[in-house]
Amino acid sequence: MKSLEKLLEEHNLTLEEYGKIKEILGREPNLVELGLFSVMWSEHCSYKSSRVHLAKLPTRGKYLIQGPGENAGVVEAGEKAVVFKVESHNHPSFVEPYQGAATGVGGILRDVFTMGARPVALLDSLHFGPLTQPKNRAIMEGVVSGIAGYGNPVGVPTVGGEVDFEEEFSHNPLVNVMCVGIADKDRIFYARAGKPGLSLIYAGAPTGRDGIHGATMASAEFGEETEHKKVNVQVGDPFREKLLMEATLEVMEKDLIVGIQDMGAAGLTSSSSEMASKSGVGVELYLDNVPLREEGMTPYEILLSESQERMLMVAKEGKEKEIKKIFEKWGIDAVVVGKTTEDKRFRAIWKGEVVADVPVDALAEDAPKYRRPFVPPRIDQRTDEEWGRERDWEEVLLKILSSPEMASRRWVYQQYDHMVQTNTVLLPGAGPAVLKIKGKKQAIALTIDANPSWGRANPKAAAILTVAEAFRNLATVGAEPLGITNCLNFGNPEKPEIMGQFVETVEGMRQALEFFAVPVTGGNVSFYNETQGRAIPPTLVIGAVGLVEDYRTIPRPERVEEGYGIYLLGWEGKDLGSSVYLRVVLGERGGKVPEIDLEKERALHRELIRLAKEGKISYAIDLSPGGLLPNLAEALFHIGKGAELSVKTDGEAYFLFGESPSRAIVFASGELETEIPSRKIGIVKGERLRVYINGKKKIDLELDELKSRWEGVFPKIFDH
Amino acid sequence: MRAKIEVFLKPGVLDPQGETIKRALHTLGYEAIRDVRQGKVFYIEIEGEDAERTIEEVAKRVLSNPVIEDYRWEIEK
Amino acid sequence: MRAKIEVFLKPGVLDPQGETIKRALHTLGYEAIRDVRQGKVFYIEIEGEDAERTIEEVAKRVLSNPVIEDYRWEIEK
Amino acid sequence: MGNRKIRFGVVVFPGTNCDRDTYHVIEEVAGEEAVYLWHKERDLKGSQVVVLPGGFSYGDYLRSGAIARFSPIMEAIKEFAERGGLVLGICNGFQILLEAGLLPGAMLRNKGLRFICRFEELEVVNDATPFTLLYSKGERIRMPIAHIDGNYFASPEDLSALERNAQVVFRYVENPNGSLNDIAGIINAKGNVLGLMPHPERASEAELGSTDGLRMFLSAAKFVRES
Ligand SMILES: Nc1ncnc2c1ncn2[C@@H]1O[C@H](COP(=O)(O)OP(=O)(O)O)[C@@H](O)[C@H]1O
Ligand SMILES: [Mg+2]
Repeated sequence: MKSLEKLLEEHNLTLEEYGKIKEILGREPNLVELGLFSVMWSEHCSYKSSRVHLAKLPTRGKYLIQGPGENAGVVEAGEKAVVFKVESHNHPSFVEPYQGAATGVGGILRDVFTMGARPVALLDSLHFGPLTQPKNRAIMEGVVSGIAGYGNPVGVPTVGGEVDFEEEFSHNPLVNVMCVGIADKDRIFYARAGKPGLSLIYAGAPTGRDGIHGATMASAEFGEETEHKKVNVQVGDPFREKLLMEATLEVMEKDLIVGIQDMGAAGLTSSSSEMASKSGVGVELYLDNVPLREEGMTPYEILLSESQERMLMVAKEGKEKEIKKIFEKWGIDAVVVGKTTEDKRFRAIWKGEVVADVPVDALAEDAPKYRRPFVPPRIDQRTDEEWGRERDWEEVLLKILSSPEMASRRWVYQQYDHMVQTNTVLLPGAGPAVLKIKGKKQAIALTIDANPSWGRANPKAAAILTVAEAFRNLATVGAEPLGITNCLNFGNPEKPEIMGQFVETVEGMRQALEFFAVPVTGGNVSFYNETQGRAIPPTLVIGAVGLVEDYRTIPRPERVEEGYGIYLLGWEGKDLGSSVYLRVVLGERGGKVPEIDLEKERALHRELIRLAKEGKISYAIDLSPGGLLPNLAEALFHIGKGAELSVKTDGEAYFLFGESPSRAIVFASGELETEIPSRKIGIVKGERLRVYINGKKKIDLELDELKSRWEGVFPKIFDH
Repeated sequence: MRAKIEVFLKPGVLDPQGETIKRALHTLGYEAIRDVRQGKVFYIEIEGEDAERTIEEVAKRVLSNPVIEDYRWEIEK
Repeated sequence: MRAKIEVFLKPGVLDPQGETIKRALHTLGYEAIRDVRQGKVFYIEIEGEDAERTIEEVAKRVLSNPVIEDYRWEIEK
Repeated sequence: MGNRKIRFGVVVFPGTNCDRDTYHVIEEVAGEEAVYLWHKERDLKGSQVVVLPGGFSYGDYLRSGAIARFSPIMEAIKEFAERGGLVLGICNGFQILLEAGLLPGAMLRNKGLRFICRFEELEVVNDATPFTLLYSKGERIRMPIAHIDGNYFASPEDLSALERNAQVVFRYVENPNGSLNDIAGIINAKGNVLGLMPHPERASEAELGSTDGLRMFLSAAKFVRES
């Protein structure tokens, strides 16, 4: 027999937690039961460190249909419902980049179609270590092809995302994937078990030993040992996922089920116990009925397996046959593996014996909640006159555009099928993704944003800035935000400094969302993103969904013509701290993050939305990381024309490369009248980018040359 | 010299391709087929003294993914 | 019974995967490697009398595409 | 009878993922009639044009199109093609037609080994097929590609036959994947079975960036209507 200590360590449970389990059961748990508690009480499944803080986030809004607590959130978008969520797959992607990222896509897709929505889009937020290291290149290459390798066959376009590089991610990359689906408002499905006596139907891939303890793995740091142990990697099967999706949607359309949940982390255990607990019933599982892929699997393994592409449904009375028939048509196995019961127990039966028998609420609800101690993070307030010194701006621009930080992401998104389903009105690159809803003039605008370099300097301000940036991004196509989803990526929450970062980030997100009156509809928390004690910078990933009233009139680069005016809207500041400029050009990290005034920020969004709706502007871009000049250059690449800028400023570096928020650049044919500060800074002209500052010519470069440098960065790194 | 390197999935690792091919073969009436697993094979022409060491190294470092795959190789001639 | 079927590109058919691997290996300093060709290998468990005929048929009809590929197989045990 | 709708059969294999897009374009944009054809069926439901849409039939496992070609529906499609019926294979549909031997050649992995999704410029090489009546020879058109196995290969004999008989219908202006002779689309010798890697259904609505693909559906409908 193993010592209790060893057993608990393997199950990532503390002695106190073990005590609580004994108290609940009134006896010692057997090994299977210990396994159940271990996964269900893991950080990943129970949110034990984050719950008390997440509860502060605003979850009401005028478009909200379903907030946190289900597989995905739901908002109203015109006549339809939009279902969306973001999920992390950081640890698996570090262990095996291709499969880790691929199965991450699979998991988030299931979260969305489980709700009755047809997935229409994927977005990915990716954070890697610097590409100067071969290992980081291999991870990025694997992750990108993994997302492509899963999303493309399933036929859901990957329409947006971001890639970012920071040293800390060398030891712990982040792979966050968001999925968006469209459903009928009155046809949303929930993780419910209904009443006692209903059949539980298992559909999808047979169960193997994949990812046993995946949830507990995601709830512990990587030490040297874990990295070598390379626990059972889950392999994705996008083909089966596609069939599972079609069959599930068909079963839903025919109204044959009471509730449904995907078998993600903690597999059969979490899906069955969570559905039952929510509906105040129990479950009895017949493990002998579970389709198995491997010989000799134990009840412990069957209950904890995280094999992919599996669903658990609660059938409407007497509909079992019909359900099976639909799955059979799609070539998917579907079998009854249990039933709901009166007694609120979670009971598993194997070879005629009860192998686990615990109160179902104890698994799903009674996980400990921790108010972990925290200390406020150190805020980086540094500024330096030296940052603003004048330099050769041509050289600087070239350097920034040909850095991985600002380079064209085409190498990435061209590997993703971003056009399948024929809704993609605005292709990747030019702004937020815009997807039309078939048969309607409305469209949804989607964006995913994070800024770990701000997070490192000031977690709370970073959260506010990130939310603002996401909504600013939506406003450039005239879209109002309907709701957000988010992923909180942090180090080890048992460390007070990390917990401090977390608390501040959530608080920043809360403030910003309350200000904008936009709800959180769900999200994900990923802790323990550290290896050998080195944590990632706090990284809040915001996935935002907005509504476009009429996709035919959105501002877009194709509308811009020679001679159009270029206007800078909003409020200028002197913000070079924690900027791309600082990192790429001066080789410095950190520094005071930009100041933001949310009133001004909102005024800018309103103005952008008004100008877009009234057709006053042809194209708009928000000023995000990189600052004015690199972002303007990118806009010109999309437009395919040069420009002549002529500006007066007393701080060239700040003006050209500063990252002050609450600003946007718009292109308009006539004179532009605005209700917020704006100034004309140039016109669209010729094939060169010329910049005159205070009357002196500072930049004069051929646009094509700039563009090919900008586009060539990733191909040069990855395609030799 | 000519070497052949086979790279195959570790036992227990899911092989969606093999699975799908097996099912297709059953539909085509090849019911006697119990299992299909798919792997890769590399045929390498190599020169020099150190060929065996190089092949072992390349098989291990480059051609296989130790997380999910095993390999074996032989010199053919 | 266990059969192994190898499917490989015909001589003369360009192999983009093999080419890329060869280039990558050269970059990594394995200059001694002259050529790399990539193929597929299928490990098949099969029962019954007729195994050899089935394997030949399956290899020819299903597992390989005669326009670009050849195959060979052996019974392993 | 001139304005009677033409019925397009849109084939659905397990893993096909452009069936709905193709159906949408035929019905909503081209204004013709579309019906789905399930891979297990043998009945073409009176289709006058059969379209094999894009996607990943059977996950593209083994080889793209290799398993789909054994489907019952393919037997019906072969007969239909032999009788002169119009068959259009798009992307994975093209790969299936190659595997099924309805068109010559085979697909290899893209030269760069990566999946490529982007608009490509194509040259219309043959404007005399039922699918290209509404294009003109030498015209440059824009359509998206989205594939990883689109590197067209044929034996030297097949290739020269294709060129000799004007069976090359579309060529890439800039070859994205290594295809021999820049081939993007070919037709059979009889002139009724067309396969192409680019996606005409993704280039059928102005707001998606091009309407050059719509003419392919309209052309096939016109051909049927007038014959
Ligand atoms: N950062 C977050 N903000 C808001 N809600 C969150 C956040 N993280 C998790 N949630 C919500 O907590 C609930 C529990 O997550 P769940 O979906 O059960 O976990 P899993 O990530 O394993 O699918 C979900 O409703 C989820 O949306
Ligand atoms: Mg879930």
